[in-house]
Amino acid sequence: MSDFEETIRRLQSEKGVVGIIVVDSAGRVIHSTIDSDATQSHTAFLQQLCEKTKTSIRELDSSNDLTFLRLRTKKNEIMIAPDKDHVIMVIKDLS
Amino acid sequence: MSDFEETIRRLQSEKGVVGIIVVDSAGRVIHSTIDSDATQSHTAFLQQLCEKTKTSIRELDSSNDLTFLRLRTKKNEIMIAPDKDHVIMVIKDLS
Amino acid sequence: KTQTVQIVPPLSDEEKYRLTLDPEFLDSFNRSCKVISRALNEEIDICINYTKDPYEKAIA
Amino acid sequence: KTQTVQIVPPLSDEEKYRLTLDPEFLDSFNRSCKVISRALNEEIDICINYTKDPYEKAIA
Repeated sequence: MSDFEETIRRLQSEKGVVGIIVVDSAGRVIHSTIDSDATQSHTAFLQQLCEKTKTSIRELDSSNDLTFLRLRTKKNEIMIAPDKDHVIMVIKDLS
Repeated sequence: MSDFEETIRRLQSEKGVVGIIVVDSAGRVIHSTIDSDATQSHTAFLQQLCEKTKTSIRELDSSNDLTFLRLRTKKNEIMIAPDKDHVIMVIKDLS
Repeated sequence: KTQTVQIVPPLSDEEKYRLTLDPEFLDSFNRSCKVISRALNEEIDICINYTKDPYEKAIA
Repeated sequence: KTQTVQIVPPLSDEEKYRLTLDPEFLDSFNRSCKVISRALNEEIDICINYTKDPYEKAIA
């Protein structure tokens, strides 16, 4: 198992984690622990959200940058860690 | 001082809080602790973000709903609590 | 850069005042503030020390 | 409902594999995972008990 797979596996074993998606800066999936359709629908929405948020943060202050994004919903929590080359999205179930 | 003003004042005294904006569901400012221009620029961006996120969450699952949104940047953290009639945005400085 | 702006007349001072006295508004407002207060009082900073430049915090 | 879709060819299995072996990628990837890990391990749930319906959590 590669270092990458080991890290994914460790993250996946954290309490409540139901999905991990890693995309590159073009929105292409590098890795996903959920099925293709779910990956597609989540990626489309989260990628857009992330880009829009990043842009707006820089518009408000050109020296500032987005480092983390957390969406809390009734059923789950979605954590988005954007980096220069990739974005990691983790979905944690709250039940 | 009204209950509302008391709550705002208490929130404002929390460590790091540099701004509190309360808008109604139409995006109109109910209260803001920062100047008019800053309120305008922050409201425009955060209101849009909030709406887009809410819509996308419901598209992914019509029985789910957004309850909290946290943006972490290099310089600050923006917390957005959407409710059915209003949205509260709190900006906390990280320095 | 084009941006769609919806022109909504701002709330009058009286409208704002009346709203902040509304029990139903205050109810959900206070509930949201409790959540925010908890988030503000979190002890652990999840992002600390995880920047490429260890002095980035000081510079920012 | 219209939606702008950017057609980007997906990464090939080989491209994905090579990327996950890249030290620079792994470096920032691990850094992001540490932040996420901390967030996942937070003890305090800031939203708990603050819903209108006390049984909403069970229903959801």
